[in-house]
Amino acid sequence: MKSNKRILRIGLISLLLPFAVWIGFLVVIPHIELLRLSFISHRGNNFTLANYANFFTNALYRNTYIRSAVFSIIVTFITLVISLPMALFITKIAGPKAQGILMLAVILPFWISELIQAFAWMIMLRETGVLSYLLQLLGIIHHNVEFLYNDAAIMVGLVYTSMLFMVIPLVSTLSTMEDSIIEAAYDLGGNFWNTLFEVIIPYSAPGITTGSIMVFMLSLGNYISVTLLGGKNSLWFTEQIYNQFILRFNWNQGAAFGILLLILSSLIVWIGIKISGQEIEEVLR
Amino acid sequence: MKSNKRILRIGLISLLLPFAVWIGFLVVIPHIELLRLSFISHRGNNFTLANYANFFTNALYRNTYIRSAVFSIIVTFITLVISLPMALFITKIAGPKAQGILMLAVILPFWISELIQAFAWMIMLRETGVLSYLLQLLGIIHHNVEFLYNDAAIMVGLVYTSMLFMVIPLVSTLSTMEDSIIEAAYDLGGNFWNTLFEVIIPYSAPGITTGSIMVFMLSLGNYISVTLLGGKNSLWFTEQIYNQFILRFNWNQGAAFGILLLILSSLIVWIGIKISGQEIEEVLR
Amino acid sequence: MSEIDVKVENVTKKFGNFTAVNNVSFEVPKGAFFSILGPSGSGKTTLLRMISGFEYPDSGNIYIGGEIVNNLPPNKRRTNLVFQNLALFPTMSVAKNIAFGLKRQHLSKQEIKKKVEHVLELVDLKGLGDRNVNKLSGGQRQRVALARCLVLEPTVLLLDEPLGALDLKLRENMKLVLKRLQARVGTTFIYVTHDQSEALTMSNLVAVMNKGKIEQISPPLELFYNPKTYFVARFIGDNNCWDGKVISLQKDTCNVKVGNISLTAKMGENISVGDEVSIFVRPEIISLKKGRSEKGLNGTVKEFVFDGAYFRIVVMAGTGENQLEVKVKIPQGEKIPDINNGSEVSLSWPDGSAIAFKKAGEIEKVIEKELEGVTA
Amino acid sequence: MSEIDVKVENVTKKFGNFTAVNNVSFEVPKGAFFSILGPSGSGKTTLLRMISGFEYPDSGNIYIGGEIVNNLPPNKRRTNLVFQNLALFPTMSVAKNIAFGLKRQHLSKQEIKKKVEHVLELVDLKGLGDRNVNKLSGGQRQRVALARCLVLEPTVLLLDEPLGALDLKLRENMKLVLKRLQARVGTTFIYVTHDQSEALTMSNLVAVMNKGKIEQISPPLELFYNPKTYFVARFIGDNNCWDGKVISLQKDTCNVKVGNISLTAKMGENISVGDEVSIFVRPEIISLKKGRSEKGLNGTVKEFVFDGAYFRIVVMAGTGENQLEVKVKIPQGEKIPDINNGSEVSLSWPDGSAIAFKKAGEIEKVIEKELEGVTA
Repeated sequence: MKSNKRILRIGLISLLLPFAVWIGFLVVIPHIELLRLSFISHRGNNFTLANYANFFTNALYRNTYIRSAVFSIIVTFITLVISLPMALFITKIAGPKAQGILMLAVILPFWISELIQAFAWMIMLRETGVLSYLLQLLGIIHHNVEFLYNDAAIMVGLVYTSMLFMVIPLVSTLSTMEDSIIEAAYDLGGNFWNTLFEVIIPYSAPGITTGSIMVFMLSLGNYISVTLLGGKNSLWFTEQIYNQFILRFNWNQGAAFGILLLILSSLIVWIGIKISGQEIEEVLR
Repeated sequence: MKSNKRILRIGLISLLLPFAVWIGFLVVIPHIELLRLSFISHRGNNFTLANYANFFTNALYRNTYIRSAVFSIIVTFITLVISLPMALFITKIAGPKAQGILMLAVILPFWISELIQAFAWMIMLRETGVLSYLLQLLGIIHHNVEFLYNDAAIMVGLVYTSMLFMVIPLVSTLSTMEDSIIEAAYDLGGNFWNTLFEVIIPYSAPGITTGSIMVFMLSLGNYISVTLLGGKNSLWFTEQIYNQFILRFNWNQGAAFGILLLILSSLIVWIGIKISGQEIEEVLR
Repeated sequence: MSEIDVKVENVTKKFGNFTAVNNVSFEVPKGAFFSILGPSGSGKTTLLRMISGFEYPDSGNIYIGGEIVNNLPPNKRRTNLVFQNLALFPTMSVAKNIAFGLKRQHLSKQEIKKKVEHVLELVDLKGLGDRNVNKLSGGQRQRVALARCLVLEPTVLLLDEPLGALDLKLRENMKLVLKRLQARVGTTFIYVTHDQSEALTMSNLVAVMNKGKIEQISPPLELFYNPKTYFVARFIGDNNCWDGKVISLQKDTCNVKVGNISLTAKMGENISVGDEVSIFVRPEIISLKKGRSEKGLNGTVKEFVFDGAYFRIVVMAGTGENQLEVKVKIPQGEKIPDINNGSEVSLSWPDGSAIAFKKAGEIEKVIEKELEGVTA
Repeated sequence: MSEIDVKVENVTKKFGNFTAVNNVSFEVPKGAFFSILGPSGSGKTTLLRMISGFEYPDSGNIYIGGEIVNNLPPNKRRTNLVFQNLALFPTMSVAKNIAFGLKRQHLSKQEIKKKVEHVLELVDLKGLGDRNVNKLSGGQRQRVALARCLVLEPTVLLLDEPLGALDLKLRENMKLVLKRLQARVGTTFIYVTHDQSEALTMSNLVAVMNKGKIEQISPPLELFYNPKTYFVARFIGDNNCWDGKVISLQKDTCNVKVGNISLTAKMGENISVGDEVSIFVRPEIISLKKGRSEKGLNGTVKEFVFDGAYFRIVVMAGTGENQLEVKVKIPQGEKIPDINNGSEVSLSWPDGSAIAFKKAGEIEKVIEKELEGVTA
């Protein structure tokens, strides 16, 4: 019985209508155009499947595609394993003050432009950087070592930039969990691990799914951190798309790659949701 | 009386300790190093203020800096004006089904990599693109017009990519508002505008603040959408930072610019919070 | 009390296939404290929302102060509603909450201030005008919600279970506050509740609602002693209800075979020999004596509980398989015979205090559901 | 009932500067239904949490089944707690909720299944094992929470206001369910509540708590008729409380000047001439007659309310400025004299049913706060 409708309707419709049109225009048309372009040959204006065929015949493209997906899944998993205890700590243990500080630490990467973050990481990991210096001080390595431009650097950067998007859904799910549920598990004879795996993780399932989708999407679609930390040969699929659009001016090929990336991410998210046994509607909430 | 502490403490500390160290290491050290580097001259290793002096003596840097801030504020405001009615519609009028679809429309830009979005926009706005074509069909313009590479294109792109971050905090604030509060305003004689300005907007203040901070930060720190849609002369401050790091290999100058951007964003957010009369702690929740 | 403030005439409201309010008519006299009492889902809230203007009737008319208001929106009606959850504006002070409605009437600042001060005094909140409403206690918040409506001097004040969120002790207190306030300001109150004690304590008139229809409109005591329908007899108070078959009829009374016991009861409606009926006897009216007697109903004590106000005693009367469960309530101040679980007792009640209605199985289910807390 | 299941010995617990539980001692006999009754903030929940192991006492000892358990964590104690909000595991079915504790005891799957089936039958939920707990009604959820604890066969079952979240009718019903269940299984129950009707209905023994201390431990009826302290007299039931000054003493009784009326009352504690005392008389025990009489207390009816169980009558007795407000409750079954607001009536009560305690102003505040719902 949403009788708000009547109250708000007249005012809202007058405000919403132009925006609704605009949003439809913004969301739908550019992507239809992207799809159309992907079926047109680069030179000439005729219909072709060549842009997609190129992908399947070129091993570099295929491998980059798979590599990006696998790495993004790994990044998502690492982020989850780090974020769950953090979220648990923030919601169930920390006092209000510690809560604020911890949330601040989580939000900080967001405060700072991804670009600057990536540069800060580069400063840290380069051959003459802090990490190399510290490890030499500790005697673990004996000359300057380049920690930049490898897969580990990419992963660290991705986990760091996307952690916020895992912690926030987890915090918001876990903060709806009454403390007494954990106490009840304890009272009925459970220990930490029982409680974690049988009570807390099932309860946070919606937060885990939402967070995982966001982190996966952000990682797969990342360009800045990946190219800056991974170097020119980071072999990330977004880099291939960028190259087609900007370096080769082959927008049609780029559009096809864009559509392929979209299919990949949708497919993996769909599988993830199926495995976790949740409804898409629940995840959207 | 957080007696959860006792239950979860032992297990959590064993999990959290390495991560806590790691997070401290990740968050603090790279940015201290960024700060240190900004006070060191590019050639030679001595302390200098030259990197900052360069900023104040060069009008291009100064203007870009101010321009980025002003544009980001405008983008934030536009995003707010669009997002508030949307959030209101989603939380107070739409049925569960429409709610899902609307949230999906809002989340869609997030689903698709920012890079691909930007390319889709380029396809749309370029001289031979859809917009130019449509306007010619309607007889508004009479030859191909380039809509790309101008300030409006940057703004549209930024509003589009960051809307999600305004809508979500607004939806989460407004969904805690009981419907009967709107009904009460109506019952006591209020109309749509009274209710909006005296009841709904004050209620959504925390969401507005959170959303505005996020959108402002994202806009000011954006690189991909700005450079792709605005072209090489988009005059965004992140572009200057990128140029210093990547094109000129002057990391020290880049670090100084990074610190300046950080100061700018912190300052404006701080002013914004003061004006809205909220506590930083509230915003973090 | 002869002037009519609210008149509801053959009003029906459907939601899809569900008929929430089914052809309801009644009148509320000026200055009355009128309660609508019913289980959840009986349509009482929908009825109230139609009077306040949040829902419009599908058919029938609603008059307020003599004028038809069927499709008038709430902000144009001279009614105000106190919401179940109060719906105070959480970002405003007490005074601003109260002034919100006055501002819509384009009064001067001084006038608004004067009226706010006056109503704050009326509800005993003098000096709390600048307090934020979230800083108030439950009872104070309640009174702000009342003040916010009363300051607009509505023709009718509507209240939608406003005490539902309060805890027991505070609720007892607020009942008296509300009743006294209504007596003082003289505004007509329409009060919706599922709690009979609220309705009975405060009202001049109670309308009992069930499944979208009004079953009976009476002063509180009459609902107790002269229920007009099976539902009212079953719903009001924790009544004894025994099912049996009519054997013979007298002028106003009938003889009913319940198990292997024969009882005499007043007829609550038209009844024929052979009908399946239920007999109702109030537990408060039954007297209990230790030991057997020839005149009364003999039985054994099964349960004996003291709840602070009453001794609640359950007696199994009769013999064999068809024993009758009789609830007896003896008020705390009276002398209790020296009995225990298993004691033999004899029960009796005044002539004419047992009443019979035809059995209605479906109503039983409504009440069972209520007890199971399905809606909670 | 002579064996002791729980013994609390000089237990104190502080939170910072606030002493939540102050040197409390008591014993709970095996198989008892023991209630701890007190206003919010009286320390009753802290006491319960110390018995269950969620808080550890600062000093003193807690024995369960004869052993000291002061610092034993909850998962090692043979106590189980039914939480106020039930705290069912929302992602599990009914059967899995119940099996959670059993799994921790490393029983075989068959054994677990058998025990779950058995306890489901005990709490009347047979066949609902596979239902998700969110799909249950309020009363059913309540019973799952009980079953989950009972299946572990604890030495003591602890209950922390488990009926607080239910609505009125369901609560009445659950009180009886709980009492019957306890009688059947024979487990010792310790029940914490601020609702006296719950405590009085169900318990064998009630401990009244105030400000971290236990004021009185008695069977329910004794709390009513033999309160040992000012607080108990004031807190239990809606008692009349009149302040006055002691003029003279007899053996067990004292004469007290209340306004310009002189009353005789039993002494509840040591009292001297000149002390400021309060006299308590239960509203239920006062008889009311129409018209004036020489022996009784004469007055005028100020308020006359029927609440479904009682007629609540407020009488202003005496004359002039120092009028006495007397609350009278006449149960619904009795004959009501034909009175109205303004009628002259005379009041009387049996000798020895008035009791005097020294005045304690601070306690007054505790109870006022309770009525204002500050904690709600």
